[in-house]
Amino acid sequence: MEQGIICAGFGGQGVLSLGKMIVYVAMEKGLHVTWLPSYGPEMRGGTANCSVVASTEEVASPLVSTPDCLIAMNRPSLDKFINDVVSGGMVLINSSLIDIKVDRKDINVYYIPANDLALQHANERSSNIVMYGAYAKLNGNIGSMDEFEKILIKQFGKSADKDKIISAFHAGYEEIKV
Amino acid sequence: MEQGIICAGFGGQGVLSLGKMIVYVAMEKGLHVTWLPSYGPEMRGGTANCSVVASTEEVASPLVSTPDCLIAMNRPSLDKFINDVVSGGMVLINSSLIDIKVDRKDINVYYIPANDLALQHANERSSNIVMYGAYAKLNGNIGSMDEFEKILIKQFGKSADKDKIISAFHAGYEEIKV
Amino acid sequence: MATYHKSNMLTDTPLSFCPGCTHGIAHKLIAEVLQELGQQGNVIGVAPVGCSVFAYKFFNCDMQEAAHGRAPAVATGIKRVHPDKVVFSYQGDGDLASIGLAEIMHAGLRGENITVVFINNAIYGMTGGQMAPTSLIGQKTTTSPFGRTVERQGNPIRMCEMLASQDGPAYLERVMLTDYANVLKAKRAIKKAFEYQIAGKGFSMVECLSTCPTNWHMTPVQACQHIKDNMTKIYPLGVFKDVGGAK
Amino acid sequence: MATYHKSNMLTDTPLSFCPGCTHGIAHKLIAEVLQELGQQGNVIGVAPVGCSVFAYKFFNCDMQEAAHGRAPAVATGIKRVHPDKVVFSYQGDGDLASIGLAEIMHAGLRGENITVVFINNAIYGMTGGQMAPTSLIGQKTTTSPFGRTVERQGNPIRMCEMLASQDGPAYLERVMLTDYANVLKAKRAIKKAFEYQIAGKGFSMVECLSTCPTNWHMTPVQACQHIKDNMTKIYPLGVFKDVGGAK
Amino acid sequence: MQVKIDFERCKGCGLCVNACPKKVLCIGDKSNKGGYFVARVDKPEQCIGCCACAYMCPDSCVEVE
Amino acid sequence: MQVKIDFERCKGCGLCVNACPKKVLCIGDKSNKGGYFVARVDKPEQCIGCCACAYMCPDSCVEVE
Amino acid sequence: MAKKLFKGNEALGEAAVLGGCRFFFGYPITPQTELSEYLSWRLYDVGGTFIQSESEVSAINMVYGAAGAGARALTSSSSPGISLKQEGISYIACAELPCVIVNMMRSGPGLGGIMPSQADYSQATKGGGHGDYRMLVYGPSTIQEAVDIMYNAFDKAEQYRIPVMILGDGMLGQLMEPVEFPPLKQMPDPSTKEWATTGTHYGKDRRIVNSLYIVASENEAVNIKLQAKYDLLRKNEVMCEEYMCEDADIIITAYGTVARICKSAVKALREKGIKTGLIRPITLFPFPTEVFHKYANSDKTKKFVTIELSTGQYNEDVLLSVMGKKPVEFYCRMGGSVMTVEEIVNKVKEVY
Amino acid sequence: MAKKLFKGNEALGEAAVLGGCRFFFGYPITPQTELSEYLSWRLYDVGGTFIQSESEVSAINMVYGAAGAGARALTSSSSPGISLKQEGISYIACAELPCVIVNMMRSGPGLGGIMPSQADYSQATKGGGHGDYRMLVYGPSTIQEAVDIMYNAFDKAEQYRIPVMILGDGMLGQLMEPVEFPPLKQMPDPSTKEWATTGTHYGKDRRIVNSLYIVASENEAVNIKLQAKYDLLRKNEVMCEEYMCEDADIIITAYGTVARICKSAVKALREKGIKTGLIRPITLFPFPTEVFHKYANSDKTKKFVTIELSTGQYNEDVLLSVMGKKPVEFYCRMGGSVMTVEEIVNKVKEVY
Ligand SMILES: Cc1ncc(C[n+]2csc(CCOP(=O)(O)OP(=O)(O)O)c2C)c(N)n1
Ligand SMILES: Cc1ncc(C[n+]2csc(CCOP(=O)(O)OP(=O)(O)O)c2C)c(N)n1
Ligand code: SF4
Ligand code: SF4
Ligand code: SF4
Ligand code: SF4
Repeated sequence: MEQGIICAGFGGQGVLSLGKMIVYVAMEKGLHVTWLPSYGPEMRGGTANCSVVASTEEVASPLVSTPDCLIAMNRPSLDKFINDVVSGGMVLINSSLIDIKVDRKDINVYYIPANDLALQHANERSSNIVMYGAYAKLNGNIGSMDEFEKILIKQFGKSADKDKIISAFHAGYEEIKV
Repeated sequence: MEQGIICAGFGGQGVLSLGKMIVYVAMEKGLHVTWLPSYGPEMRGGTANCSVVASTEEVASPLVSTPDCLIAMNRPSLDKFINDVVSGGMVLINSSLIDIKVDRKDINVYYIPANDLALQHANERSSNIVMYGAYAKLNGNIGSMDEFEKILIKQFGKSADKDKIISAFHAGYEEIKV
Repeated sequence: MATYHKSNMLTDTPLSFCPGCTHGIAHKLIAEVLQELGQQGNVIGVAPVGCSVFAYKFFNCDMQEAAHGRAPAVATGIKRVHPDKVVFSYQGDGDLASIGLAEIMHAGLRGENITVVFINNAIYGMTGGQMAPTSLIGQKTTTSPFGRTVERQGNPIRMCEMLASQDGPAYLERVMLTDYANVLKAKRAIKKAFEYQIAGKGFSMVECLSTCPTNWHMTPVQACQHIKDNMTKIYPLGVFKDVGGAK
Repeated sequence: MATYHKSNMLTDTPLSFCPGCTHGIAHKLIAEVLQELGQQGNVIGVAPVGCSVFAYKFFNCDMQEAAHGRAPAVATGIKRVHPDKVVFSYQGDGDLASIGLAEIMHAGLRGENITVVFINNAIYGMTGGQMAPTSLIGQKTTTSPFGRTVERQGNPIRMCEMLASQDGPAYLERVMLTDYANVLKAKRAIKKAFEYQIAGKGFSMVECLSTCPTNWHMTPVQACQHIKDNMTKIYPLGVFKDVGGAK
Repeated sequence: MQVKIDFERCKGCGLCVNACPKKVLCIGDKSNKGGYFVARVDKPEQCIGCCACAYMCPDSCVEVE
Repeated sequence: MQVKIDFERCKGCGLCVNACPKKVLCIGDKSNKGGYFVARVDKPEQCIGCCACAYMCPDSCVEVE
Repeated sequence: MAKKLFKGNEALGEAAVLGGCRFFFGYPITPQTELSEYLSWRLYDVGGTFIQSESEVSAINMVYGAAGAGARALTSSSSPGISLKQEGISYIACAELPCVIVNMMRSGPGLGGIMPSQADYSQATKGGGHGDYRMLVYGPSTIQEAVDIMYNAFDKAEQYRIPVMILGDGMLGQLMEPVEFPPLKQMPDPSTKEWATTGTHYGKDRRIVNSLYIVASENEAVNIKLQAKYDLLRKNEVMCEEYMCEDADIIITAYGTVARICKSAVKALREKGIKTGLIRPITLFPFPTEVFHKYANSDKTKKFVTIELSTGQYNEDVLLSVMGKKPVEFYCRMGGSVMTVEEIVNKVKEVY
Repeated sequence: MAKKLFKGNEALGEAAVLGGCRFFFGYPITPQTELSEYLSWRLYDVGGTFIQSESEVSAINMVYGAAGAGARALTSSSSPGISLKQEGISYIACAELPCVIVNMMRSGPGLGGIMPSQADYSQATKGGGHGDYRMLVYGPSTIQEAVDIMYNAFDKAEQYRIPVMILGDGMLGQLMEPVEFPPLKQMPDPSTKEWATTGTHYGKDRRIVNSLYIVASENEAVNIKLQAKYDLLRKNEVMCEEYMCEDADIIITAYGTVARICKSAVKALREKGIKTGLIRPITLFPFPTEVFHKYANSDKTKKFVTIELSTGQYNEDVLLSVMGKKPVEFYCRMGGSVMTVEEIVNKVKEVY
């Protein structure tokens, strides 16, 4: 099994830490992982993204050119990567900020109103957590809900907003009906 | 015809200009020439030397490793180069400062008391001119006495010591009995 | 009552700076001054390496992008070729006071007839918040994570003072881009600097205390206040050199 | 009545300087001071690139030969490894004030606890008499053949003044190596500089106005007089910074 | 007097808001393509045309006429 | 007092000669291996032991005892 | 020991500390700045020294001083900054000082971009500075490998008294992978460093760190000594991975992170029935010439395909090793663009 | 025109002026300082500008500025100083600015010595700086040739918008030979330089001199453009002397002043009945690969012998050109020592 993931969005949307949390879950599971950010003078706004690979074998190439899974937090990110997704792959879309529908029929697309759910359960900065929940639901082979939650608690255990964040995670998780 | 010459001595003895004057004579004669100084942080005393090549053909290598002619103005210079002189070559020795005799039998050695003659005819700084005169006498194939003198006049024509310098030249010239 | 329009010496390209970064103010002051002095079609600018590396996209004139710290050398090369053109360099504190210290000082000593706009924001913005030679004592940066101390990281560098210690510079002033009044003062200083160049008086530099809200971890408004409250203690405002009428 | 013997902090190797060059005086003053301070077996020196490039042959202690201008950086590397050892750099004006300007200034700003002996002879000796940043106005050199002018070659650089404009240096003095009385003064300055280092007070530098009879085309005695008559006008002697008892 | 703000250029930094002596401006609740909440002219009638906002805007988004 | 000059080390620069307040030294007429005319103690009896010559000698050739 | 997720730059910093580095001198530049940021606190933890120098030129000369004083000193930069260090590196090589230099290559020339590149290969392996010197150059392809190399780099540097360069690229610096760190190294006794100016010497024993040899014969002797050292490296220090080469018709060759992409391509090609292998030099100087000889002389190997992020700099060494015995095909990307597995697969299919 | 006796360094200065150079920025270093000393008065004579910059780093960046402003700008140095210019050269190459750089090589590494060397060959021809750039590199062997090359160097630099390097050595710089100077060149109209920031542009027409391409695809495009230019050079600019090669059993190859010594050796060897020839590249980049091909493929040629003042830097290009078709023998001296004619004769006899 090898899954290549791209998480992409605006600078402040937490896509890099979203990717990192997925990596941690996969690591706990004993999978081989890599995490590669798009780096650069992105301090000044613009888009950010990272490539994550989780695999049962050693990861040869950390570059994800044809993702099995795309998490798109804003419109430019969706446009940039949608055509690269492998046939049969999955796409998680932040429908709070992306108001179009994907017309590719060979992939599984999920629309998650991440900003809305985040505001509802925690705060505006938690939209990535909502997506993390949605990803968890769809990727039982990477880890169980508990395993995803464990990593979340590790990350935010000491935060005052801990409970809200967990609630945002569950909201994302529940949003996916499979 | 190709002649390789090394002029060598103390920093202040004018060996570089001696070599250069020989070059000018050869140039006037239509010969191909090169002049290569030993350069370096020699500002602070020490020895100086230059390699001169005069040839009827284009000069391939400007480096004189086995001189046809050595002009040695002091003892260290003589010691350094004497064994490199080609068999049948000539060596001009400033006997004012060099009190030994060369024991190689396959070369022609001339002893010229250059400092003494220079002091006698001009000044202490003209020992190189004396040697120039001696060289002129021995190298009619490079130029006649007049041709050598012409170059001298070009160089020192405006000097107050012009006549003395020419006299030193002649002293060197006459010193060689052939 | 007045009116305000974007200067025609700025292109329409959106600036690449973070929200509230006063690099943008410095850019527009230069543009306004050059416009007011009627220098359109008479200017060559030099961009540095730093957050203002894209300055060549923003100034509406001929531009050269220099290697990190070498803008004064590049500007010297340009000015010697076109002595009748206005030549300026725009540099950050890492660029000018760290890697490029020899270049700026020797341009000053040569009395090179150029204008330098020096953005002192006490940090390396472009590379993500490392210590600058101008960082304040106590300032936490990504390479002085416990706060700068004299013992560990040495003293903040004062460029106006350093240049003023030598013959060569014609005009040196330090200003801050923190509020309306001071921005107007800064503009006057920049204008004077260019006027000196046009009059052939030699090297002029305006040091602008400038914010880096992103790497200071402050809001733009807080950042301006920080300059007033803290930076000016180490970097006092004022004119450090002015040859006035003399050449 | 006194006695005089060659210092044991000098090797027996004959110095490589021209006759009458006061580089030699500077060398022996350093050696004498280190001997008097009992620092044999406690010193690391840094030689520059310039006529004193062979300093490593003459000082009777551990030595490193640095790249042109980088002696302060090399000395910094050394001092950080051996903070309890006396570390000094010896540099000419091309080395220190031209190519190595950023290095010396930043060593000063860091308050690097080293001692710098700076030989200002207003010329590039080693390479045969080119203009130095310290060359006087009017001075003819092989690269300012018509005499240095402010317009063409810019202004002489004043290093003590430049360093004194900043926080960091603990002790800065300018002396001249022209005569007995001034040589004794120079020795006191050099001694003080090393004492400050030993006391941990930070960066110290002694600028020595020094002769280059060869490239000034003067006799050694004339050259000393030239310093007194002309160089001191641009480079006044004196203490430019002294933190005294404070650290 | 009329104050205009370039909606797409504005980065919502608030320096104009802070600069205005008459509190004419505020940060609005609409974000532009860059994702920034853009400054808005809240009380145009109070504008005295001092141009403080325009001078302080680093991105040259404010025009005063 | 005795003033000694290292014959081979001396470069004949004359700084010692110039420094001596009592004109004890002069440049001699003998040259060493380096080709330099070496300084010479001309009037040893006049030496007052001030060491000015020794301090001024760049090549540390002068010993005073 | 449990593996930790680490960014390449930071992992290199940690490995340097564990390997005995106590001195860092450097100047920020993307994409390697995290290395210095990490060491800015980590070195204080272990009583070391971190200096953000005024420039890259200064940094390399501080390294010279510290290394000459007997310390384990590190500097790190990326392409333009490494260009500025060339004079200093040449000095260090000639003075035979041990140190470690990291270059996280970004795309050039000039200011260029900050994306991965391998276009400083010739500079690193053939002397970007003046004179006939070499560094011991490693081109790790995973963070674990980079850590292991860095951990031992100072030992190698001191063994041969040579500057060691770790040549990575932006991707290696920015990538995160789980990595296992070796234990903190016991330091060798510093008094065994017979080159070091420790300030304790006086008179005849005194030590000199130097690269000036004004007499040609002396300078030649130094060069002969250096060349002998480089021959020793060629004999003893070559490291190279051979991956599925035994039965391969086509051998891909690449180094660093690019070799990882090539490994994926080898797998993909073999799935398609094309017997492909990979030669991945780990040391770039000394170059694994013998490995290439072996396959160039083998009847099995039909062709080589060089893959790199520069326009043939690495390929020159491949060509010099294969020496016309087999065709060498070439594919590269430039300017920060990185090839995909598919591109490599297609290239191999095209020349198959 | 009568020939004048000129020192190599000064002749290069004069030829630069005659060839249109009006701006010099440089820093003294032996053995090339006479070049700048000469220009310090000569350029004033012709209304040009001479600046002794504060360092080599500054010099190359002044050249960048002046070249970008449309001028014919020159800088000159020797090995350590050239190392310091590497970043700047990479910038100039990427910004596609025309300029001329002289390197009078001295022996290294480090501070080394000041005697002749050829150990900056790789640095000059393969990019001592970062990134995939090249210069047009000439290796003249006589002063007359150096003059002729310098005279046209700015034309070439502007034609291709490329930095041109004249790679000499201490011997070439210090040597005096009679030389004939061409006439003062009529300058091309500066307004034809479409790259130049002359300060007269405003708005859409404005010109930008730049080497920053933050988007990888744009940076790759720049690199592709550069590579195309280098291919053009390979096609059009190769210069090479073939001396008595036609019937030669053994072909010596060398460049620069070393090739002169080799010429003497060829004559001496032929006198001894050993049919020897000489291939002497005049351009080092582009390298005269085709010339080597011709003889490598000829039945007549038995062997090549490379002679150089470095440890095989030049020989690498020879090997890459001969590509194993004939044996290539090698002889070098290092550290400022120069081989004699006899040494070369002996080497050839030994391998004959
Ligand atoms: C030779 C070189 N070294 C380092 C860098 C990396 N670098 C880019 S910008 C920068 C510092 C910028 O800081 P500053 O000059 O203060 O400008 P700011 O970004 O704060 O405006 C550095 C170190 C580089 N591009 N080139
Ligand atoms: C990088 C580099 N540039 C230039 C040189 C050549 N060089 C050697 S010494 C010197 C100048 C020396 O002048 P200064 O520092 O004033 O010392 P002095 O010789 O006058 O004592 C120069 C330019 C060099 N060795 N290395
Ligand atoms: S990082 Fe700082 S200096 Fe750079 S643009 Fe952002 S706020 Fe301005
Ligand atoms: S050249 Fe000048 S500075 Fe150098 S040793 Fe001679 S006199 Fe002294
Ligand atoms: S100052 Fe400019 S960018 Fe900032 S909020 Fe106001 S209009 Fe927008
Ligand atoms: S000062 Fe020294 S070197 Fe000079 S003449 Fe006197 S003894 Fe000789």
